[in-house]
Amino acid sequence: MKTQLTLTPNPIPKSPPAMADGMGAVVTFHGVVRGTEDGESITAIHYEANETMVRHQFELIFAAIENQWPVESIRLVHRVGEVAVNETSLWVEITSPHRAEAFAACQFLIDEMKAKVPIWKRAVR
Amino acid sequence: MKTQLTLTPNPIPKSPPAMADGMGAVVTFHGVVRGTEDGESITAIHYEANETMVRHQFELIFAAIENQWPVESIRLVHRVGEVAVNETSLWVEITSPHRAEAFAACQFLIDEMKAKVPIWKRAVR
Amino acid sequence: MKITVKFWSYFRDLTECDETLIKIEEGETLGNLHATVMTKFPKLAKMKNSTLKAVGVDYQTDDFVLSDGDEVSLFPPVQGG
Amino acid sequence: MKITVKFWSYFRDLTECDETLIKIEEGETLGNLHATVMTKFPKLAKMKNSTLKAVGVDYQTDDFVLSDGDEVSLFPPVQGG
Repeated sequence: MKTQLTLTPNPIPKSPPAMADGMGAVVTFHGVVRGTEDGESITAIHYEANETMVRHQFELIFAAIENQWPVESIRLVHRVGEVAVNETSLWVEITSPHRAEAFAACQFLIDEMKAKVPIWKRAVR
Repeated sequence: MKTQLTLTPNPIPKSPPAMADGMGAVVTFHGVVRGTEDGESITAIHYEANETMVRHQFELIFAAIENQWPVESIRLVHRVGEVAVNETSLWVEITSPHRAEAFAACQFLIDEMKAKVPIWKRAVR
Repeated sequence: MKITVKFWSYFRDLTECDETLIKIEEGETLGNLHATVMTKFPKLAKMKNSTLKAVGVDYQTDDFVLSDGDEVSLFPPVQGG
Repeated sequence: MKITVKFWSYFRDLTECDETLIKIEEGETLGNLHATVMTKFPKLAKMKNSTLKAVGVDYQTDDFVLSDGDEVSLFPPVQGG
Protein backbone atom coordinates (compact mmCIF):
# COMPACT_ATOMS: atom_id res chain seq x y z
CA MET A 1 0.00 0.00 0.00
CA LYS A 2 1.37 3.41 -0.98
CA THR A 3 0.76 6.35 1.31
CA GLN A 4 1.44 10.03 1.01
CA LEU A 5 0.84 12.45 3.85
CA THR A 6 1.17 16.22 3.46
CA LEU A 7 0.75 18.94 6.06
CA THR A 8 0.79 22.28 4.32
CA PRO A 9 -0.21 25.90 4.83
CA ASN A 10 -1.04 26.16 1.11
CA PRO A 11 -4.33 25.56 -0.72
CA ILE A 12 -4.84 21.95 -1.71
CA PRO A 13 -4.18 21.49 -5.44
CA LYS A 14 -6.61 19.58 -7.64
CA SER A 15 -4.85 16.28 -8.21
CA PRO A 16 -5.96 13.84 -10.86
CA PRO A 17 -6.91 10.53 -9.29
CA ALA A 18 -4.05 8.09 -8.80
CA MET A 19 -4.93 5.21 -11.12
CA ALA A 20 -3.04 1.95 -11.11
CA ASP A 21 -3.60 -1.38 -12.82
CA GLY A 22 -6.27 -3.40 -11.09
CA MET A 23 -7.73 -0.45 -9.18
CA GLY A 24 -11.46 -0.11 -9.70
CA ALA A 25 -12.45 2.51 -7.14
CA VAL A 26 -11.23 5.90 -6.01
CA VAL A 27 -13.03 7.58 -3.11
CA THR A 28 -12.17 11.19 -2.36
CA PHE A 29 -13.19 13.32 0.57
CA HIS A 30 -12.95 17.10 0.86
CA GLY A 31 -13.54 18.59 4.29
CA VAL A 32 -14.51 22.19 3.75
CA VAL A 33 -14.47 25.07 6.25
CA ARG A 34 -18.05 26.12 6.98
CA GLY A 35 -19.06 29.72 7.47
CA THR A 36 -20.44 29.27 10.97
CA GLU A 37 -19.03 27.81 14.19
CA ASP A 38 -21.36 27.29 17.17
CA GLY A 39 -23.96 29.38 15.32
CA GLU A 40 -21.67 32.38 14.80
CA SER A 41 -20.23 33.67 11.52
CA ILE A 42 -16.53 33.09 11.02
CA THR A 43 -14.13 34.04 8.24
CA ALA A 44 -11.60 31.23 8.59
CA ILE A 45 -10.33 28.46 10.83
CA HIS A 46 -6.78 28.38 12.10
CA TYR A 47 -5.42 24.82 12.38
CA GLU A 48 -2.60 24.03 14.81
CA ALA A 49 -0.81 20.69 14.49
CA ASN A 50 1.63 18.80 16.69
CA GLU A 51 3.32 17.76 13.48
CA THR A 52 5.63 14.95 14.61
CA MET A 53 2.84 13.27 16.50
CA VAL A 54 0.37 13.95 13.66
CA ARG A 55 2.62 12.04 11.27
CA HIS A 56 3.04 9.12 13.67
CA GLN A 57 -0.68 8.87 14.45
CA PHE A 58 -1.57 8.93 10.74
CA GLU A 59 0.99 6.15 10.15
CA LEU A 60 -0.75 4.05 12.83
CA ILE A 61 -4.11 4.65 11.15
CA PHE A 62 -2.70 3.81 7.70
CA ALA A 63 -1.28 0.55 9.13
CA ALA A 64 -4.66 -0.31 10.67
CA ILE A 65 -6.29 0.25 7.27
CA GLU A 66 -3.74 -1.94 5.52
CA ASN A 67 -4.53 -4.70 8.06
CA GLN A 68 -8.24 -4.57 7.40
CA TRP A 69 -8.77 -3.80 3.71
CA PRO A 70 -7.00 -4.39 0.38
CA VAL A 71 -6.37 -0.69 -0.17
CA GLU A 72 -3.86 0.23 -2.88
CA SER A 73 -3.05 3.81 -1.95
CA ILE A 74 -3.91 6.60 0.43
CA ARG A 75 -3.13 10.25 -0.20
CA LEU A 76 -3.96 12.76 2.49
CA VAL A 77 -3.43 16.51 2.75
CA HIS A 78 -4.31 18.43 5.89
CA ARG A 79 -3.83 22.15 5.88
CA VAL A 80 -2.28 23.93 8.84
CA GLY A 81 -2.53 27.61 9.66
CA GLU A 82 -5.44 29.70 8.44
CA VAL A 83 -7.98 28.20 6.01
CA ALA A 84 -10.70 30.52 4.69
CA VAL A 85 -14.40 29.66 4.66
CA ASN A 86 -15.37 27.43 1.68
CA GLU A 87 -11.78 26.24 1.26
CA THR A 88 -10.73 22.63 1.74
CA SER A 89 -8.92 21.90 5.01
CA LEU A 90 -8.69 18.12 4.56
CA TRP A 91 -8.38 16.09 1.38
CA VAL A 92 -8.25 12.30 1.38
CA GLU A 93 -8.03 9.95 -1.59
CA ILE A 94 -8.20 6.18 -1.31
CA THR A 95 -7.86 3.72 -4.19
CA SER A 96 -8.75 0.05 -4.02
CA PRO A 97 -9.84 -2.79 -6.29
CA HIS A 98 -13.53 -2.44 -5.33
CA ARG A 99 -15.63 0.36 -3.95
CA ALA A 100 -16.77 -1.13 -0.62
CA GLU A 101 -13.30 -1.14 0.92
CA ALA A 102 -12.46 2.35 -0.36
CA PHE A 103 -15.60 3.79 1.27
CA ALA A 104 -15.04 1.81 4.48
CA ALA A 105 -11.36 2.78 4.74
CA CYS A 106 -12.04 6.45 4.01
CA GLN A 107 -14.70 6.72 6.72
CA PHE A 108 -12.53 4.77 9.18
CA LEU A 109 -9.59 7.07 8.45
CA ILE A 110 -11.58 10.24 9.10
CA ASP A 111 -13.22 8.85 12.25
CA GLU A 112 -9.85 7.75 13.64
CA MET A 113 -8.27 11.08 12.72
CA LYS A 114 -10.98 12.95 14.58
CA ALA A 115 -10.28 10.89 17.70
CA LYS A 116 -6.49 10.64 17.64
CA VAL A 117 -4.59 13.01 15.36
CA PRO A 118 -3.39 16.06 17.34
CA ILE A 119 -4.72 18.94 15.26
CA TRP A 120 -6.80 21.72 16.79
CA LYS A 121 -9.05 24.44 15.43
CA ARG A 122 -9.47 28.08 16.37
CA ALA A 123 -12.23 30.10 14.72
CA VAL A 124 -11.15 33.35 13.09
CA ARG A 125 -13.94 35.96 13.22
CA MET B 1 -30.96 19.89 -3.81
CA LYS B 2 -29.16 20.55 -7.12
CA THR B 3 -28.53 17.63 -9.43
CA GLN B 4 -26.62 17.28 -12.66
CA LEU B 5 -26.62 14.07 -14.67
CA THR B 6 -24.42 13.57 -17.73
CA LEU B 7 -24.19 10.58 -20.04
CA THR B 8 -21.26 11.07 -22.36
CA PRO B 9 -18.94 9.16 -24.66
CA ASN B 10 -16.10 11.53 -23.72
CA PRO B 11 -13.51 11.27 -20.95
CA ILE B 12 -14.70 12.70 -17.66
CA PRO B 13 -13.08 16.09 -17.04
CA LYS B 14 -11.50 16.93 -13.69
CA SER B 15 -14.00 19.26 -12.09
CA PRO B 16 -13.18 21.36 -9.07
CA PRO B 17 -15.45 20.47 -6.18
CA ALA B 18 -18.74 22.35 -6.06
CA MET B 19 -18.48 24.43 -2.89
CA ALA B 20 -21.40 26.36 -1.48
CA ASP B 21 -21.95 28.25 1.75
CA GLY B 22 -22.63 25.91 4.64
CA MET B 23 -21.31 22.82 2.88
CA GLY B 24 -18.71 21.00 4.94
CA ALA B 25 -18.22 17.76 3.04
CA VAL B 26 -17.64 16.67 -0.53
CA VAL B 27 -17.43 12.95 -1.27
CA THR B 28 -16.31 11.90 -4.73
CA PHE B 29 -16.28 8.46 -6.29
CA HIS B 30 -14.44 7.38 -9.43
CA GLY B 31 -15.33 3.98 -10.84
CA VAL B 32 -12.40 2.89 -12.96
CA VAL B 33 -12.27 0.20 -15.67
CA ARG B 34 -10.10 -2.66 -14.43
CA GLY B 35 -7.74 -4.57 -16.70
CA THR B 36 -9.32 -7.96 -16.12
CA GLU B 37 -12.86 -9.30 -16.40
CA ASP B 38 -13.62 -12.81 -15.10
CA GLY B 39 -9.87 -13.40 -14.86
CA GLU B 40 -9.13 -12.47 -18.48
CA SER B 41 -7.26 -9.43 -19.77
CA ILE B 42 -9.36 -6.78 -21.45
CA THR B 43 -8.49 -3.51 -23.17
CA ALA B 44 -11.74 -1.63 -22.58
CA ILE B 45 -15.37 -1.93 -21.57
CA HIS B 46 -18.18 -0.90 -23.88
CA TYR B 47 -21.14 0.60 -21.98
CA GLU B 48 -24.62 0.48 -23.49
CA ALA B 49 -27.35 2.63 -21.92
CA ASN B 50 -31.11 2.78 -22.30
CA GLU B 51 -30.74 6.52 -21.97
CA THR B 52 -34.32 7.68 -21.39
CA MET B 53 -34.84 5.07 -18.72
CA VAL B 54 -31.37 5.73 -17.25
CA ARG B 55 -32.30 9.38 -16.71
CA HIS B 56 -35.62 8.51 -15.12
CA GLN B 57 -34.14 5.87 -12.81
CA PHE B 58 -31.40 8.26 -11.66
CA GLU B 59 -34.07 10.90 -10.95
CA LEU B 60 -35.90 8.38 -8.74
CA ILE B 61 -32.65 7.64 -6.88
CA PHE B 62 -31.86 11.36 -6.47
CA ALA B 63 -35.38 11.90 -5.05
CA ALA B 64 -34.90 9.02 -2.60
CA ILE B 65 -31.63 10.60 -1.46
CA GLU B 66 -33.26 14.00 -1.00
CA ASN B 67 -35.91 12.30 1.17
CA GLN B 68 -33.35 10.68 3.43
CA TRP B 69 -30.40 13.05 3.80
CA PRO B 70 -29.71 16.82 3.80
CA VAL B 71 -27.63 16.62 0.64
CA GLU B 72 -26.87 19.92 -1.11
CA SER B 73 -25.87 18.71 -4.55
CA ILE B 74 -25.23 15.62 -6.63
CA ARG B 75 -23.22 15.60 -9.84
CA LEU B 76 -22.93 12.36 -11.77
CA VAL B 77 -21.25 11.47 -15.04
CA HIS B 78 -21.52 7.99 -16.57
CA ARG B 79 -19.68 7.28 -19.74
CA VAL B 80 -21.31 5.36 -22.58
CA GLY B 81 -19.55 3.60 -25.43
CA GLU B 82 -16.00 2.37 -25.09
CA VAL B 83 -13.98 3.22 -21.97
CA ALA B 84 -10.32 2.12 -21.90
CA VAL B 85 -8.73 0.28 -18.98
CA ASN B 86 -7.68 2.65 -16.15
CA GLU B 87 -10.12 5.33 -17.33
CA THR B 88 -13.05 6.49 -15.23
CA SER B 89 -16.45 5.17 -16.32
CA LEU B 90 -18.47 6.63 -13.43
CA TRP B 91 -17.90 9.83 -11.48
CA VAL B 92 -20.13 10.91 -8.62
CA GLU B 93 -19.79 13.97 -6.39
CA ILE B 94 -22.02 14.66 -3.39
CA THR B 95 -21.87 17.74 -1.20
CA SER B 96 -23.57 18.09 2.16
CA PRO B 97 -23.19 19.97 5.44
CA HIS B 98 -21.52 17.02 7.23
CA ARG B 99 -19.57 14.02 6.07
CA ALA B 100 -21.78 11.18 7.33
CA GLU B 101 -24.66 11.95 4.97
CA ALA B 102 -22.37 12.51 1.98
CA PHE B 103 -20.79 9.07 2.46
CA ALA B 104 -24.16 7.41 3.10
CA ALA B 105 -25.82 9.04 0.09
CA CYS B 106 -22.91 8.25 -2.23
CA GLN B 107 -22.90 4.56 -1.32
CA PHE B 108 -26.70 4.39 -1.54
CA LEU B 109 -26.60 6.03 -4.98
CA ILE B 110 -24.07 3.54 -6.35
CA ASP B 111 -25.82 0.51 -4.82
CA GLU B 112 -29.17 1.62 -6.25
CA MET B 113 -27.60 2.37 -9.63
CA LYS B 114 -26.12 -1.13 -9.77
CA ALA B 115 -29.57 -2.62 -9.12
CA LYS B 116 -31.80 -0.38 -11.23
CA VAL B 117 -30.13 1.85 -13.82
CA PRO B 118 -30.23 0.17 -17.25
CA ILE B 119 -26.60 0.28 -18.32
CA TRP B 120 -24.75 -2.82 -19.48
CA LYS B 121 -21.13 -3.74 -20.01
CA ARG B 122 -19.39 -5.67 -22.75
CA ALA B 123 -15.70 -6.47 -22.37
CA VAL B 124 -13.47 -5.45 -25.28
CA ARG B 125 -10.51 -7.83 -25.67
CA MET C 1 -53.77 -4.74 -29.14
CA LYS C 2 -50.13 -4.37 -30.03
CA ILE C 3 -47.20 -3.93 -27.70
CA THR C 4 -43.69 -2.93 -28.75
CA VAL C 5 -41.05 -5.00 -26.97
CA LYS C 6 -37.47 -3.74 -26.96
CA PHE C 7 -34.46 -5.89 -26.12
CA TRP C 8 -31.25 -4.61 -24.56
CA SER C 9 -27.70 -5.85 -24.08
CA TYR C 10 -27.12 -9.51 -24.94
CA PHE C 11 -30.86 -10.15 -25.14
CA ARG C 12 -30.51 -8.59 -28.60
CA ASP C 13 -27.92 -11.23 -29.49
CA LEU C 14 -30.24 -13.98 -28.29
CA THR C 15 -33.26 -12.67 -30.18
CA GLU C 16 -31.25 -11.36 -33.12
CA CYS C 17 -33.45 -8.28 -33.15
CA ASP C 18 -33.71 -4.89 -31.39
CA GLU C 19 -37.47 -4.84 -31.00
CA THR C 20 -40.59 -6.76 -31.95
CA LEU C 21 -44.33 -6.14 -32.03
CA ILE C 22 -46.42 -8.59 -29.97
CA LYS C 23 -50.21 -8.92 -30.25
CA ILE C 24 -51.99 -9.53 -26.95
CA GLU C 25 -55.58 -9.46 -25.69
CA GLU C 26 -57.07 -6.65 -23.61
CA GLY C 27 -56.34 -7.22 -19.91
CA GLU C 28 -53.22 -9.29 -20.42
CA THR C 29 -50.37 -8.77 -18.00
CA LEU C 30 -46.68 -8.15 -18.37
CA GLY C 31 -46.13 -11.75 -17.20
CA ASN C 32 -48.36 -13.05 -20.05
CA LEU C 33 -46.45 -10.91 -22.53
CA HIS C 34 -43.13 -12.22 -21.26
CA ALA C 35 -44.34 -15.80 -21.74
CA THR C 36 -45.42 -14.99 -25.32
CA VAL C 37 -42.05 -13.40 -26.04
CA MET C 38 -40.22 -16.48 -24.71
CA THR C 39 -42.32 -18.67 -27.02
CA LYS C 40 -41.31 -16.52 -29.98
CA PHE C 41 -37.65 -16.29 -28.85
CA PRO C 42 -36.90 -19.55 -27.02
CA LYS C 43 -33.31 -18.50 -26.21
CA LEU C 44 -34.71 -15.98 -23.71
CA ALA C 45 -36.33 -18.74 -21.67
CA LYS C 46 -33.24 -19.73 -19.71
CA MET C 47 -32.94 -16.08 -18.56
CA LYS C 48 -36.56 -16.09 -17.38
CA ASN C 49 -35.87 -15.52 -13.68
CA SER C 50 -33.22 -12.87 -14.08
CA THR C 51 -35.05 -10.86 -16.74
CA LEU C 52 -35.83 -7.25 -15.78
CA LYS C 53 -39.05 -5.79 -17.18
CA ALA C 54 -39.98 -2.17 -17.68
CA VAL C 55 -43.03 -0.48 -19.16
CA GLY C 56 -41.93 2.88 -20.48
CA VAL C 57 -39.22 4.05 -18.08
CA ASP C 58 -40.52 2.28 -14.96
CA TYR C 59 -39.95 -1.24 -13.72
CA GLN C 60 -43.13 -3.28 -13.37
CA THR C 61 -43.96 -6.68 -11.95
CA ASP C 62 -45.59 -9.59 -13.81
CA ASP C 63 -49.11 -8.64 -12.65
CA PHE C 64 -48.98 -5.23 -14.36
CA VAL C 65 -51.89 -4.95 -16.83
CA LEU C 66 -50.74 -3.65 -20.21
CA SER C 67 -52.47 -0.96 -22.26
CA ASP C 68 -52.49 -0.38 -25.99
CA GLY C 69 -49.36 1.44 -27.08
CA ASP C 70 -47.26 0.42 -24.08
CA GLU C 71 -43.58 0.05 -24.79
CA VAL C 72 -42.00 -2.82 -22.91
CA SER C 73 -38.28 -3.33 -22.35
CA LEU C 74 -36.78 -6.70 -21.48
CA PHE C 75 -33.18 -6.93 -20.38
CA PRO C 76 -30.64 -8.81 -18.27
CA PRO C 77 -29.40 -7.55 -14.87
CA VAL C 78 -27.92 -4.08 -15.14
CA GLN C 79 -24.20 -3.39 -14.74
CA GLY C 80 -23.60 0.34 -14.50
CA GLY C 81 -20.55 1.78 -12.81
CA MET D 1 14.40 13.05 37.21
CA LYS D 2 13.08 15.76 34.93
CA ILE D 3 10.25 15.53 32.44
CA THR D 4 9.47 18.10 29.78
CA VAL D 5 5.74 18.78 29.52
CA LYS D 6 4.41 20.49 26.39
CA PHE D 7 1.01 22.12 26.15
CA TRP D 8 -1.06 22.41 22.97
CA SER D 9 -4.03 24.41 21.71
CA TYR D 10 -5.89 26.37 24.40
CA PHE D 11 -4.01 24.56 27.17
CA ARG D 12 -1.24 27.03 26.32
CA ASP D 13 -3.64 29.90 27.00
CA LEU D 14 -4.59 28.37 30.34
CA THR D 15 -0.98 27.75 31.43
CA GLU D 16 0.40 30.84 29.71
CA CYS D 17 3.38 28.79 28.61
CA ASP D 18 4.35 26.37 25.82
CA GLU D 19 6.27 23.90 27.95
CA THR D 20 7.53 23.36 31.46
CA LEU D 21 10.02 21.12 33.23
CA ILE D 22 8.59 18.98 36.05
CA LYS D 23 10.71 17.09 38.62
CA ILE D 24 9.36 13.68 39.57
CA GLU D 25 10.64 10.63 41.45
CA GLU D 26 11.81 7.43 39.77
CA GLY D 27 8.83 5.12 39.13
CA GLU D 28 6.23 7.86 39.00
CA THR D 29 3.45 7.49 36.49
CA LEU D 30 1.92 9.73 33.87
CA GLY D 31 -1.10 10.09 36.18
CA ASN D 32 1.16 11.37 39.01
CA LEU D 33 2.79 13.83 36.61
CA HIS D 34 -0.60 15.08 35.43
CA ALA D 35 -1.60 15.71 39.07
CA THR D 36 1.63 17.65 39.68
CA VAL D 37 1.06 19.72 36.54
CA MET D 38 -2.50 20.56 37.64
CA THR D 39 -1.16 21.74 41.01
CA LYS D 40 1.28 24.03 39.22
CA PHE D 41 -1.33 25.19 36.67
CA PRO D 42 -4.70 25.07 38.48
CA LYS D 43 -6.64 26.22 35.38
CA LEU D 44 -5.95 22.79 33.79
CA ALA D 45 -7.82 21.04 36.58
CA LYS D 46 -11.31 21.55 35.19
CA MET D 47 -10.15 19.85 31.93
CA LYS D 48 -8.83 16.86 33.92
CA ASN D 49 -11.17 14.25 32.44
CA SER D 50 -10.92 15.37 28.83
CA THR D 51 -7.15 15.85 28.78
CA LEU D 52 -5.27 13.70 26.26
CA LYS D 53 -1.79 12.57 27.27
CA ALA D 54 1.06 11.45 25.06
CA VAL D 55 4.63 10.41 25.81
CA GLY D 56 6.70 11.16 22.75
CA VAL D 57 4.35 10.54 19.79
CA ASP D 58 2.19 7.84 21.43
CA TYR D 59 -0.83 8.16 23.65
CA GLN D 60 -0.39 6.62 27.09
CA THR D 61 -2.68 5.93 30.01
CA ASP D 62 -2.27 7.20 33.57
CA ASP D 63 -0.47 4.03 34.74
CA PHE D 64 2.41 4.53 32.27
CA VAL D 65 5.71 4.70 34.20
CA LEU D 66 7.85 7.63 33.08
CA SER D 67 11.59 7.52 32.35
CA ASP D 68 14.17 10.24 32.53
CA GLY D 69 14.08 12.40 29.42
CA ASP D 70 10.51 11.53 28.45
CA GLU D 71 8.65 14.29 26.68
CA VAL D 72 5.03 14.51 27.70
CA SER D 73 2.29 16.35 25.76
CA LEU D 74 -0.96 17.43 27.37
CA PHE D 75 -3.79 18.70 25.21
CA PRO D 76 -7.56 19.00 24.80
CA PRO D 77 -9.62 16.74 22.50
CA VAL D 78 -8.37 16.88 18.92
CA GLN D 79 -10.34 18.51 16.08
CA GLY D 80 -8.71 17.69 12.76
CA GLY D 81 -10.64 17.72 9.51
